[in-house]
Amino acid sequence: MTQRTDDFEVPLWRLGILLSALSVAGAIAAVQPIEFPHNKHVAKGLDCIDCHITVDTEAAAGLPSVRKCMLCHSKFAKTGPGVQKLLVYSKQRREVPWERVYMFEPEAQVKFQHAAHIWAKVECKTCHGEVEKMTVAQLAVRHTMGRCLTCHRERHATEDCAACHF
Amino acid sequence: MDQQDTKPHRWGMAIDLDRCTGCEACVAACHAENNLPLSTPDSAAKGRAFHWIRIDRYYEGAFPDIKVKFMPVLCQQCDEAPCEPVCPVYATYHNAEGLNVQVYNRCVGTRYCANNCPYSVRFFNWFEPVWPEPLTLQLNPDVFVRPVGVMEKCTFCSQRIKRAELEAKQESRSLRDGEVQPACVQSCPAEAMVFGDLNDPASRVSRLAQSGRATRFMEDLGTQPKVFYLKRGE
Amino acid sequence: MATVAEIPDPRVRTELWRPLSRAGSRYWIAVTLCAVIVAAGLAAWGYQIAKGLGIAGYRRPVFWAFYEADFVFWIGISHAGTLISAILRLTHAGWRKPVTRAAEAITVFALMIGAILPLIHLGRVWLFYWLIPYPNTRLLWPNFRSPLLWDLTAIFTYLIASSLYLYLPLIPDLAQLATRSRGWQRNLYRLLALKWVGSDRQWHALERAMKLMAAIVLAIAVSVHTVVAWDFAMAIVPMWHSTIFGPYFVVGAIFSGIAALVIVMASLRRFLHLESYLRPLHFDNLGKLLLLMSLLWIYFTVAEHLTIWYGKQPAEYSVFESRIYGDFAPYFWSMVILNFVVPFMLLSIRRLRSIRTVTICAVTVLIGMWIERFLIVVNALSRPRLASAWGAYSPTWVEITITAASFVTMTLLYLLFARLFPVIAVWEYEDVAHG
Amino acid sequence: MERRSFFKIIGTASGGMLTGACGNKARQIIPLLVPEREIITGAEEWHPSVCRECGAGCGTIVRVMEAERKTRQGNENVRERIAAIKKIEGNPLDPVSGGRLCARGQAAVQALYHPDRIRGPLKRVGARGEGRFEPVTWDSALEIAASAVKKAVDKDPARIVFLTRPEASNRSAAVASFLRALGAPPASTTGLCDFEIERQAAEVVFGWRGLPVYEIQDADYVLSLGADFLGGWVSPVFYARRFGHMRRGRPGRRGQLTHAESRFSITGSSADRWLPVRPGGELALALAVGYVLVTGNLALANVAAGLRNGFASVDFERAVKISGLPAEQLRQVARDLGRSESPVVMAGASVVQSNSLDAVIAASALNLLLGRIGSKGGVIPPVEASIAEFADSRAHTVNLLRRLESAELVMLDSANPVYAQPASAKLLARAPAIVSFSAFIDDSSAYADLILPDHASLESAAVVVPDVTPDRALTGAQPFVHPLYDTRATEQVLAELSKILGRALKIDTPEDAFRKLFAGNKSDWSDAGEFAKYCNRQGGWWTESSRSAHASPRFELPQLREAEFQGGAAEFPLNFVPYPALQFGDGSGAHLPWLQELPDPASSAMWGLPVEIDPKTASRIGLKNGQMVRMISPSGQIEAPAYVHPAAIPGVVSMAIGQGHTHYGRYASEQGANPLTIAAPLTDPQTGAFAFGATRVRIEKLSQQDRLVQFSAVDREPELHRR
Repeated sequence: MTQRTDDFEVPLWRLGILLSALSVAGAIAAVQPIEFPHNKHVAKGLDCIDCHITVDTEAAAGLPSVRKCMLCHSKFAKTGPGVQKLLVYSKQRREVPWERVYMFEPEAQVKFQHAAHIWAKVECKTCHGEVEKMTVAQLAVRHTMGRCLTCHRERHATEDCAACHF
Repeated sequence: MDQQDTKPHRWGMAIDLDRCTGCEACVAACHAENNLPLSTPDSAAKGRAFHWIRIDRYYEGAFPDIKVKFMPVLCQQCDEAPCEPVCPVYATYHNAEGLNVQVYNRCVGTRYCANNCPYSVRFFNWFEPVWPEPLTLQLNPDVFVRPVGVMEKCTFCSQRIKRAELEAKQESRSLRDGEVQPACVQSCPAEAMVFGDLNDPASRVSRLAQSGRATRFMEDLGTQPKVFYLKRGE
Repeated sequence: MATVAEIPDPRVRTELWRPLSRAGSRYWIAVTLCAVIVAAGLAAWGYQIAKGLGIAGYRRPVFWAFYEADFVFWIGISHAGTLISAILRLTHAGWRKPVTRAAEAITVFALMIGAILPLIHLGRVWLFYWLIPYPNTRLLWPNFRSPLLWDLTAIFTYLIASSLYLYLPLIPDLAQLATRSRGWQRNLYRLLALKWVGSDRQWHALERAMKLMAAIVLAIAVSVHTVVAWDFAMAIVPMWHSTIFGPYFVVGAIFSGIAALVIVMASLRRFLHLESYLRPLHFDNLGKLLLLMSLLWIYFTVAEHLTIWYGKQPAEYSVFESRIYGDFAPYFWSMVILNFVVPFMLLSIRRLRSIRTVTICAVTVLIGMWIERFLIVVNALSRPRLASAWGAYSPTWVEITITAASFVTMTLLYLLFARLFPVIAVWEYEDVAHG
Repeated sequence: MERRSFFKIIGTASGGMLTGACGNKARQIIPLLVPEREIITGAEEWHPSVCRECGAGCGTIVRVMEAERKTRQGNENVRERIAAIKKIEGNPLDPVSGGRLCARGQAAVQALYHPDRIRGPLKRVGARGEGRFEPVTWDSALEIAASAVKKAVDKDPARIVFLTRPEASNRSAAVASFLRALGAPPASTTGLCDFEIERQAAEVVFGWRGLPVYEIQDADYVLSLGADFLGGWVSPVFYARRFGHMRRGRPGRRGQLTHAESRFSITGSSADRWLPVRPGGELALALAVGYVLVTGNLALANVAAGLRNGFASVDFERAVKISGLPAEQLRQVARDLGRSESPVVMAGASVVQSNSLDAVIAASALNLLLGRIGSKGGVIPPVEASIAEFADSRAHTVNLLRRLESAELVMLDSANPVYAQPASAKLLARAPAIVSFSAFIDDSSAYADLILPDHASLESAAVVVPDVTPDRALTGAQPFVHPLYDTRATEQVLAELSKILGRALKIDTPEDAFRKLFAGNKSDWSDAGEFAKYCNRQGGWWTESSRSAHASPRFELPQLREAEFQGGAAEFPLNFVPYPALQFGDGSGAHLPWLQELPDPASSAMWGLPVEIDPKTASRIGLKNGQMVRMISPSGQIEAPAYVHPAAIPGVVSMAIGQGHTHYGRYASEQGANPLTIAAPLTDPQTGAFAFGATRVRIEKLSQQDRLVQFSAVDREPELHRR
C-alpha cells in the first residue's frame, strides 16, 4: 500500500559487501572525475533524455560520450573548471570514467529495462530522486526488491520473477 | 491498455525427429547464447559438463539391423513440472506464459529440483564459472552468468522472448508467429525445431502439436510437457 | 523394579555424581582429540563454502549423496531416545530408569547434528534464512508445498520438544546438584533448576508435564521421520516414490536409534563404571527390541524390493537391478548381513545374547543403517529415468571428513554432557526408594 | 520462395535504416563499421559475414554488442568498452546457410577470443617443432620473410610450397597472384576435407568444373554412396536443410534415404536404410547397383551404349562379395532407385580410399543411368562462378609429401600438414625455410621459422565463392570489430611482401570484388558503388542463374577392383577408418572448447575421441568402454580409449580425426591421439589425395583404463538393456 523504505533485514554479510562497495566507490555521493552539475544543465532547459538518450529505447539509459559533451561545450561555456577537465579527455580521445551511482548488486541479477519504465510513464525521479536539484548525482533512493515490487503492485505491473531475473 | 496481452502466450516447441540429424548445431548454439560454463577434461570426467540441450542417443537392435534414436532433450517446460513444488524458496516456478522459470538469484542450492526432474535437464554450478580472458568478451550480456551454488537449465531463451516482446510493444503490435526463436531452434539446419505460441491455434507449433505424429516425452508421468516430439516416419 | 531397589540411596548419589566431579587426563585427551576432528570437519565445510560444492564428489545426476545420507542417518538416530524413553515411560516399564536420560540426550545431540547437515548440503548456505518464513523487503515467502519446508518445520519442532523432554526430568537433579557444587557450575545448575524445591505441587506439575511431553514427543517423533521419508517419497525418482517409505523410515530410525543407545550405554557402563545400573537385563531387553526391529526392518526391505522386482517397471527395475546384482550390490548385501543376518543369528539365540553380542550387533546395525541411507540416496539418483543421464558417484575427502566429524561431534557432545549432568536420573531412584 | 520474401523484408528495412528513417529496431543488419561509433549498452547489432571454418562458405550474421576488455597498458590495468562479437548465426538471405549454421560455424567466435591466439609476429627460438618463439616487430618480420622468399625465388621458384585453405575467395586470389608474381606453382591444400576426388569425378563424368549440386529436397529416393553429407561432407548446413525439406517439407511426400558407408555416421543414423559396405567396397556397390539397373531394365533406354555395356559386364557376384553386403539388399536398392519417381545418387568419399575416384565416378554414373542430370530432384551442375578469378585460384590437392620433399620454402596459411599427414613432419623439419600465417601455434606452425599471424576471420574482410550453391553467389564479410592484437590480414602481408620484393600486387577488398561483379552483371543497379554497398549490407550477392544442365560423358566406366590396403590381413586383421569428425572437420576445429565439449554423436565422448570397435571384436579382445588400446599399423602406432560401438562393422575400427595435436592452444594440445599418425601413406594416383582410409591395423589391449569422458555413457534404453 504505502511505500516502505525501511529494511528489516540487513544480513551482516550483505552489509559487509555494501560497506566495502561504498568504500571503493568513495562514500554515497560518488567522487566523480568531473563534478558534473546536473542542476545547471537542467536549469538551462535540458531534459534528462537529452543526454541519457537511450532511456526510452534501450535497457540502459546511456551516458553521453565526450564527443556528445563537446558538441555543446566547443561552442558554449568553455571556461569552467569541469569543462577544462572535459577538454583534456576530449584531446586524449578518452571517455570520462564516470562512477556508477545507481546499480543493482551483481548478485541480485536484475535485468532492468529503462525503456519499459519510460513507456509506462514512470518518472525519472521516482527511482533517482530529484536529480535536477543535485550537482553530482547522489544515491537518493535505495533500490530494493521490495521497492520495485511495491510499485509494480500499485501499478498492476507484472510480478513475474522472470520479468527482471533471467 | 495492453489489448494483445489479454490472452497470454503459452510457449511451446515441436521437434521433428524425422528431420533431426543429430548434428548438434543446437548444442553449440545454446552454449553461445546462454553463457554456459566451459567444461574442462577434468570437470567433464566428473560429470560436471553443462548442456542445456543435448542429443540423447540410443542404439536399438544389433548390427547390421541397427537403428539409432537421436532425440534432442531440453527442459520440457512442463505444465505440471515436478521440479516446481519441491523448491523451498520458489526459485523455480511457473509463470503466466507457461514457462518453467528458474530464478538464479533466489536459488539456495538444495538441488531437489534436479533430483525430481525426470528428464535430467537441470545443471548445478558446482563452482564459480571461469573463462580465460579474453573469452569473456563473447559472453551474452542479456543472460546472467550463474554464480556458484545455483541451479540452471534451459529457459526457452527467455531473454529472446523478452527482447522480442519489448520490441513488439514499442511498435504497438503483437508478436508474429516465428518472431521469437530460441537459439537452438534458430540454428537447426534441418529445421527440425519449431517454436511458438501454443495458445495461438494458427501458429506452426500448434499445428505440429496437433499432428498425428506428435508425442510428448514421458507423458505418462503427467508432467504435461510443452515440447512435442514428432515421430520418425517410414 | 526389583533390580533398582536393591541399590541403597546414598550409594546412588555418590556413584552417579562421581563423573561430575572428577575427570582424568584420559578424558581431556579424548575431548581434545574429538575437538580436533570436529574442527577439521568445520574447516572442510569452510573450504567447501569458499570454493563451492564441487570440491565434494557430487555430480550430475547424483545431486544428493553423503550429506543427505548423513542427515537421514542422524535424524534416525535421534529416535533412540525420545521414542524409547517415551514408550517406556508411558508403558511404565520399570527397567527404563537407567536408560531414559542417556537415550534422551542422544536424541537432542543427534538432532543438532542432523539439523546442521542440510545446511552443509546447501549450495549457498549463506542464504539459508530464505527458507525461514518471515516478512522481508523482498516481499517473498518460502514455498510451503516443498517437503523440505515440512522437514525444516518438523525437525525444529522435534528439537524443541525433545530438548524440553530431556530438560524436564533433569530439573530435580539440577536442584540437588546446585546444593552440592561450587563456582560457575553452581550458578549454572541453579539457573537451570528454575527454583525447584521439591514441593508436592512442583512434583505434581513435573509429572504431568513429563507425561504430556512423552505423548507429544512420541507423536512428533513418528511424524518427523515420516516427513524425512517424504523428502524422498514425494519425489518421482524411481525407488523413492514409494508409499512404504514413511513407516519404513520410522522403523529404520528406531532400529538405528536403539543401536545407538546400546552403544552409548555400553560405553557409559564401561567408562563411568555404572555396571550396577546398566545391567545385563537392560542389554538383554534392548537386544530383544533390536531383534524385533531387525525383523521389522527386513520385512519392510523385502516388501519394498519384492514389489519392484515383480512389477519390473523399467525405471525402477534398473535401480533394483544395480542394487541387487549391479554396481551397488556389495553395499546392498553387506547391508542385509549387517542389519539382519548378524543380529538375527546373535540375538535370536538366547544363549548367545550377552552384553558383548548386543553391542556388536548394535555396531553392525549402525553401519548397516548408514549404508541403507547411502543406498536410498545415491543408488536411486545414479539411475535416473533416462538412461542417458546415468552416472556414478564417489566421495572426496571433504564429505568423508565432514561425515567423520559428525560422528565425532556426537562423541564430543556426549563427553561434555556426561561431565556436566548425571547420565542417569538420580531422583528416580530416590523416588522408588521412598515411594 | 520463403527466402525471397524474407529478402525483401530485410532489404527494405535495412535500406530504410540507411536513410535514417528507421527507428530503433534492435535486431537489424547494419552495414559497415563506423570506426569510432558509439556503442550503446545493451543494444545489439547484426552484421553479415561469411563462415570460413570449412569451404562451404555459409553466409552468416554476427551479433555485435558492447563488452568490456581488460588490457594492460604499461603498468596500468585498462578497461575499455569495445564492440565484441557475441554470436554467429546463419544469414537468412544466404542461399547456402539459409539462416542456419552448424556447430563449427557457431563456435568460430571462440577462435576470435581464444586465449592462446598469437598476439603479434613471432620468430622461432626453439628447435623445429618445439613451439618456442619470441616476438618480433612487423617490420623486421616482413624483412626476414622477404629475404626467405627472395632466396627461394633465386634458387628455384618451383620449389616454393604454399599450403592454403580449401576455398575460393579473395584470399585464394591474393595467394594465387602472389605466387604467380614469384613464378611459383599454385598453392595447394592438405587435402583431408577438400573433396578433390568429387571435383575430379565431376569433371570426368559430367565435364563440370566444381562440385555437383544434389537436389535432394525434391528427390523421393536418395542413395548416398560414401557421402556423409549430414556430418561434414562438402556443405553440411546446405544439405541438412535440403534433407529436412526432403523428409517433411512436402506434405504427403517423404523422401527415402539409403546410405552406404563403412561406418555408422550421422547420415547413416538418419537414413531409412544403412548399407554397411566394406571399406573400399563403394566401387563394387556402385557397379553392382548399376548392373542390376541395366540388366533389370530399370535404367533409361537412351543411355550411352558404352556406359550401359560397362555396367552390364560387371561381375555381379564378385562385386557383391567385395561390397560385403547381401546380394538381395543390393538388388532391392537398385529396384528402389529404378522405381522411384525422382531418385538421385549422391556420390562422395568422406573417407578417401585408394579406389575412391573410381567409386565416385561409378556412383555418379548411376545418375546417368537414371537420367537424373539437370532434372528436378536430380543432380545439377555447379553454377558458373560469380568471379572466375576467385574460382580459378582455388587451391587443389597435390601429393603433399612429394611436394614437401623438395621444398625450398614452405608457406602455411591455415594449413596444418603435420596434423593432416604426420609423415610430413620429417620433411618440414629439414625444409630450408618455413613461414606461417597461422593465428595459432599449431602442429605445423611449431616448425615455422617465422609466424606472421593472420587476423581471426571475423576481424578481416573477405569474399568467398561457396563450394556448393544453388544460385550464383558471392558472400562477403566486413570487419566490424577492431583486431584485438597486432595481427595483419594475410592478403595485406602478401601485398607488403611483394612490395618489398619489388613486385606490385593488387589485393581485392570485398568492395572491389562486388564492383567487379557489377561490371559483369548490369542489373537494376545504377552504379557500381551503390551496388557494392548493397552487397556489403546484405552480406553478399546471390542471383538465380541458368545453368547448362547437359553433361558430356566422355569416360570409361572404371573396372571393378578392390581397394588397396597397407598391411597384410594376417598380421593386421582390422580395417581402420579415420574419419573427419562432425565437430572438428579435418582437425582444425579442435582448439575451440565448445567443440571439444560437444558430445560426439556416436560415442557421446567429450574432450577426447575414442576408437570405435564393434562389440564382437571388443569382446574377443576383452574390451570395455574406456579401456586403453594400442592400434598398430605398418606405419606406426597410437593409443586411445576404446568405445564399443554397437553399430560398428565387425572387423572395421574407426576413429574420428581431431585430437592428438602436438600444439594447438590449451584446449587441444597433447589431448588424445591423432589417428592419421598410423594411416598408410597411400594416395590416389590421379588427384594426389591422401587415401587415409587405406590402412589395416591390429589392436592390443593395454592394461590401463584411461579416461573416456562420455556425456551419456549408456547407449541402450533400460528395457532393452534388461533382456
